[in-house]
Amino acid sequence: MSAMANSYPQAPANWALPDRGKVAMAGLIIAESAIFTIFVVAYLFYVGKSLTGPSPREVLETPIFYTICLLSSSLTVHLAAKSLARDRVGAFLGLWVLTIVLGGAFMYGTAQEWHRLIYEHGLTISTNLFGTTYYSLVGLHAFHVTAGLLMLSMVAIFALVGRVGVQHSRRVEVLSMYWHFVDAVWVVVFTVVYVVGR
Amino acid sequence: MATLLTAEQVMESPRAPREIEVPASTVWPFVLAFGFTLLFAGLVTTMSVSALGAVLAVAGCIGWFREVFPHEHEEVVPIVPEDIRITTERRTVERLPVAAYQLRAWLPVHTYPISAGVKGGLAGAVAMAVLACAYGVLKAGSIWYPINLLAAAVYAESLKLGPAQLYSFHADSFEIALVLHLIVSALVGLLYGAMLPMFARRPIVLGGLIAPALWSGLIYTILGVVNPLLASHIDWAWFIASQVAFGIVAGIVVARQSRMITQENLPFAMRAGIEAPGMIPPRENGEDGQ
Amino acid sequence: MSSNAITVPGVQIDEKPWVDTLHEWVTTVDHKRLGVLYILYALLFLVIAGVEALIIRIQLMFPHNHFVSPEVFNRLFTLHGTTMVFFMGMPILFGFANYLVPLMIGARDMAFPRLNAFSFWLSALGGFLLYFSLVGANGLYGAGNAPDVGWWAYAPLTARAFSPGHSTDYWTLALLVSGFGSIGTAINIIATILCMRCPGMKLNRMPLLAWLNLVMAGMVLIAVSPLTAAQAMLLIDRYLGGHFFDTQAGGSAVLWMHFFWIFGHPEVYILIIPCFAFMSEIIPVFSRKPIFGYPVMVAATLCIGFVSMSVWAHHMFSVGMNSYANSFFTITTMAVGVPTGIKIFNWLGTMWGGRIQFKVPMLFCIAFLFQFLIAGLTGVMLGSAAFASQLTLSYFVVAHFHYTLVGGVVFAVFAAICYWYPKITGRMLNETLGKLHFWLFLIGFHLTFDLMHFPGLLGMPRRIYTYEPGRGWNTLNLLISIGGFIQAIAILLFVANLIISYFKGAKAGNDPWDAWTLEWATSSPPPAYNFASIPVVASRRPLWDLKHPEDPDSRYE
Amino acid sequence: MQALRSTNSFARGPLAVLLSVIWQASAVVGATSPALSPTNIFAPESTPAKSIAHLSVFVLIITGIIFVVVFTLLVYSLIKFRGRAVDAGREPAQVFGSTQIELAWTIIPILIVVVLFLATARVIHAIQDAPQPPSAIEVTAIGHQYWWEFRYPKLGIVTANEMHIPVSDPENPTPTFLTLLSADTDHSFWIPELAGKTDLIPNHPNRMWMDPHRIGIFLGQCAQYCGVQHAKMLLRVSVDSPEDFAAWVRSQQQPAVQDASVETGRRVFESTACINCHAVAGTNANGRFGPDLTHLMSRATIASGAAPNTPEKLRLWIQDPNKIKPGSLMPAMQLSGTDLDAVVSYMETLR
Ligand code: HEA
Ligand code: HEA
Ligand code: HEC
Ligand code: CUA
Ligand SMILES: [Cu+2]
Repeated sequence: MSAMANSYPQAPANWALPDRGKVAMAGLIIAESAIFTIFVVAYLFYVGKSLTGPSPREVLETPIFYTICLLSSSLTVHLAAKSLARDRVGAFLGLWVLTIVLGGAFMYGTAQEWHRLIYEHGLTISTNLFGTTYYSLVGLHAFHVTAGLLMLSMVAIFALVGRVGVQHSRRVEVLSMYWHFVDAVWVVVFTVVYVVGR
Repeated sequence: MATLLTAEQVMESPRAPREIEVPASTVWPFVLAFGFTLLFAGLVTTMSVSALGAVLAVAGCIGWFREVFPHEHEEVVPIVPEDIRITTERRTVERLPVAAYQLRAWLPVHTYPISAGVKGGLAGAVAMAVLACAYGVLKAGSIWYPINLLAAAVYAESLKLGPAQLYSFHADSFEIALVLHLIVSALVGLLYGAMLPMFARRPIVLGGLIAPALWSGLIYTILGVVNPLLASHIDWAWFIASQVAFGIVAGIVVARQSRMITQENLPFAMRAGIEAPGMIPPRENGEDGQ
Repeated sequence: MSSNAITVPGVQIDEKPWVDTLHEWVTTVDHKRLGVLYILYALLFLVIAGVEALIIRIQLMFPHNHFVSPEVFNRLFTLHGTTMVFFMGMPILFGFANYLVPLMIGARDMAFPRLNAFSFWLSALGGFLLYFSLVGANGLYGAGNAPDVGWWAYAPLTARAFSPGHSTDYWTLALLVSGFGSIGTAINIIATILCMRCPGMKLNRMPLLAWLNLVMAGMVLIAVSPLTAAQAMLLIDRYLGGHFFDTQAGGSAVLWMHFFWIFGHPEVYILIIPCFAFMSEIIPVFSRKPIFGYPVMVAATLCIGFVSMSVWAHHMFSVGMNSYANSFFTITTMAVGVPTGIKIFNWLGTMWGGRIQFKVPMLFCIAFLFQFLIAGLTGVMLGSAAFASQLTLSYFVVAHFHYTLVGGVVFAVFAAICYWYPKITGRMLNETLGKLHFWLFLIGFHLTFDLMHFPGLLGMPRRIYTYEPGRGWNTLNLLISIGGFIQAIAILLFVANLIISYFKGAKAGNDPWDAWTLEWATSSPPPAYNFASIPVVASRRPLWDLKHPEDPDSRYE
Repeated sequence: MQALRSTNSFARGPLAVLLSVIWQASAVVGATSPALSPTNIFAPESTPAKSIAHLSVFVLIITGIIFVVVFTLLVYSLIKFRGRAVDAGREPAQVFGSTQIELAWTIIPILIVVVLFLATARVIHAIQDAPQPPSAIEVTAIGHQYWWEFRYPKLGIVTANEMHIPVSDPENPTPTFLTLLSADTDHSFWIPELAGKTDLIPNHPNRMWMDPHRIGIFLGQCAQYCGVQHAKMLLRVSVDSPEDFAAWVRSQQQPAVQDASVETGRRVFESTACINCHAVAGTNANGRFGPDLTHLMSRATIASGAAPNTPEKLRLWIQDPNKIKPGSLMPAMQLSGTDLDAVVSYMETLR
């Protein structure tokens, strides 16, 4: 018993640990990257192996404009998070909504492309290997963008009714990490589908 | 030094809390998980199960969200005073026998840097290669002969070389033989570096004769499987000589690297670099460690 | 002493109406309760899948036996393998991680308690979904709609053409659901270890258990996700008419193999690394010495984690890869033996010069060391691609992996249960029953799985519901089956011990083993808040420091 | 052996007894004699199987040595460092580690691994990359759910379940090279005494070879799980003398025997669905879903080894294949008793 310290223990002065929200988001991103990697590998593996048409060269058009939309939304979300950290809620809200608009535009682009492929070229997920891999990979990404948009919108709604303040800045940053990830994945998907895959 | 408080001390300490907040129980994660599972289960049963799952999942999400927003829902648990004894019956702690003057926590201070072993190994590699090539030139009439034989360990193409081609230069065989020779030599050198101080009595005898003899015996038994081409062409006298050359050169180079304590009166624990508490009076700044 | 009933099954719970108790357990977000839930649920599945194994063994006792039909046999080994790996192995290890990690790093809870509950329920409901296949559609007759494609579900056997109905879908969906749970838990473990350590608990002071679970969780993120992706593709094939693994439309059967084993191999290390963690905590305590070579142990674990990501195709040595691929996977596979060997040697180094106490947990650890050594060496034989072309797909493989999974994982889990049972329940396990359990299980294990190597060497393929007489397999198979029943008796004893000791066991006190890590510095069972005051540590063995204030470790670190 | 002695001195505990029993038992059984089983991987009869067995013994010895060393260390420390009553109240010396020792037990295994790898890599290369000599026999083996199809493209032969190949004389080698294909799911071709196994995978042609050194029947079976009747997808390889093989080839190249006495049976056969799935050369039966029946009677077993090729079994089979091989993909054809007898008699003329 003599071993017991007899004063209330003092934490080491510089005891700082990473933010758990960010660590968790990093973990999620690692897991998601692994999922995307598998889909990308499958896509690349099957490039040119379809037994029937249509082939990517015949039907794909490069979505430059929508890509720019999505990539620039990374910038706006970053600026928005920064504004919130500096307690400039107005700027935050503006940039945040802009992000959602840019992301929405991207989704519109994807929807349009799918519509064109399905109704003009008759390419569906069961047409051939290209259809299967294309819709899966792009669809998986689109799913992530949609999920991101839902979360962004929720924050936007809370912000609109004035319930978001500087104290939420950490959570908003975690969300923006996710959005950056979705953008980064698009760079890969874009390269694979529209550059390498053709 | 670790510190833990008994409950009474906690109670007495003015800054210590009397009660602690822990996350409150909630059913929503369960509801969400259940809904999520039903969503999928619908695929193997009927769609209405999926529909129910979707409803539950949405409810779960909302419930969960309200659990953490605007602030996390916690409940208060009072601290139950308790007497935690952290003590042991085993009061005596034995010590490793160490040399009287070595009053250190880390034993010993002098060991070879890892690089010493590698250097020795590489030096030995050169010595060995020189001898092997000498053998090639003197006995077989071609410096490429031993190199092609060595490469056959990995490279099945070399196995197909006819007797005549064994004497000529093959770039691929040469590269493979070189890489193999360097890697194995560096590893063996590292091993010498680690072991010599443990068996300090006669490093050169150990490294130069005993180890090569063991090694040659080992090679003798397994060569037929590992490198049948070499096995059928080998000249064991020269082979052992080159092993010994390796060992001696490596041993000398390692032993030269740093003047280490080779007194044989040191106990094995010290020669092996065992890390253990020393016999010292406490250091002044022992409290903060590191 | 500890008279605490706020947490974990305690005397006072009995006084509440059972609905309240149930409600408490379903809504709990306490890491200790979730840990216990994980463990109990996994033990339930151990018995279920064990009974499946027993039926398999009855069927294989004699050549041309007719105990079950081929269809049922195929369902049984699929369910047995899937359950043991996903609903026994992973959950029980997650359970211990949940229970122990926060206690050992001096935290009050996991980083995300609600996510923790969510993940647990996903894993659990995934298991129930799998077993619902038995009663789904065709009802109980002939094992209903249970999956019958083996636990790797190789394409194209899983394609609609060869597997009509929903049996394969049950398999896919159950793993998908529990896979999300695993990923959630892994994220939680990582966040807990990185962000919730008590003051002074630097990374290089964490108990090895925390370190190894960190590595395990990292591997779950990288390995389980590919499985999830592959399952999603299979679903796309089966429900949306995709062609990923449809060999009729140019899809590739080999691609599935790669995807599955990119998950499957790391998975086996996900199962064994937490067991290494148990060894690294229990062996030192019963040898009365600190772990030998702590930094090397950490490095070796990381190394195993890394290398094991690049060995997956050693499960595919008969698939017809070219000789370079086969050689590559041979060297990487064997390379894993090096860091694993380092771990074994370090445990031996820990025991060397100690005072070994042969308590039940230690007995299981010793058996683990012995058996894992053999298991690893048969692994190395399987890793030699040429040798493997004879061994693969035979009972030799089955023997190898039961040696790792039963001789390794199950023995380690028993060690862990016996070691931490006093902490979890506040009662000691009965030592006599424990020893009996140990020896019976050891004998049953060796009778079953030692002998199982030989039919493999004599040409017996795995996954066959019956076999021809006259191939030298008969006696061996009979003995193997008997061994299985001895194991069953041992496990019955164990379950009995768990129950009896819970009510009748001696009070444990907070520190029955005279151990050195933080979980022993709070009462047994620990209160909801774990520690009345958050501990501060200055070395790897905080309790050693307290017990030997004149000679603390902190002085040497 | 060292391990044995140390276990004997540890004979106090049941552990020791158990361990030495296991050790001795495995030594006995490990010395597997060829008589033990017709599918023993340590009784190789062809070059690939021999080089594998050779390598296997080498790997077994190395791993055996590792086992003995580590096991001895384990038992030694258990005995030497077991806790004693006199030590109560004392802790042993606290040792944290040693870099040098760690280095030693890292490098030695690395060297062992290098050796094992080198030995393996060469055997892989020698087996997998062996060139095909012009004298080789070519066979295409096609895996079907629960039966094997063998085609000899150069010889114009199609047969099922029982493969005939010539013995290969080292002076004048006539190895057999197999192309492995699958018609449905994965299978694996395994004759343990002739070669390691190789899978048959749809869309993924594989290759393997064997050069049997002895005449005889070699057994094996499908090793890759392929569905309900994976267990009864047995393989028989008949290694014939060059003369026998030539005779077999000649007889297989003939069209089906036309025997007037079984005309009714033939008519029943040709007018039922049999011909959708089975081929009989020289008739209108040319299905490929089931085994070629042209020379059915030249085979010793039916349904890939599920039953001996006797009239009773054949009758039972055609009446209800599920009685012999539940889950087989041949349907019960519901023939009337007389038709059944007629068809069976017809089958019996297909030599
Ligand atoms: C806990 C689970 C676990 C663990 C830890 C391991 C560990 C290892 N496994 Fe095993 N394995 C499985 C579970 C496991 N395995 C399962 C479930 C399957 C089959 C799945 C299925 O088909 O259904 C399988 C299948 C499997 C195969 C494929 C067989 C086949 O189907 O053809 C191979 C092939 O290489 C293999 C190899 C290894 C190796 C080399 C190790 C190594 O990690 C072992 C390392 C340990 C040692 C080597 C011993 C200690 C080391 C020393 C004492 C140092 C000195 C040693 C040397 C220098 C060699 N395993
Ligand atoms: C952690 C994983 C794990 C564990 C613990 C086990 C444990 C056991 N396994 Fe299993 N096994 C696998 C993982 C595991 N297995 C995997 C992955 C496969 C491959 C599947 C595939 O090919 O797809 C496999 C396949 C497999 C096969 C091969 C099937 C085949 O290829 O045809 C066999 C055959 O003997 C077998 C047997 C056993 C036995 C006898 C046990 C015993 O150790 C079980 C002991 C437990 C009990 C016996 C339960 C205790 C019961 C009670 C307390 C109740 C008492 C009740 C009665 C007596 C009725 N297993
Ligand atoms: C739907 C396809 C189908 C039909 C129709 C069919 N068979 Fe078969 N048959 C098979 C298949 C598939 C096998 C191989 C079964 C196995 O070994 O698993 C087989 C095997 C056989 C065998 C054994 C061949 C061998 O080499 O082992 C015989 C004999 C046979 N069938 C005769 C008949 C006769 C006679 C009929 C008609 C009365 C018939 N079959 C109709 C598919 C069919
Ligand atoms: Cu064909 Cu198994
Ligand atoms: Cu593996």
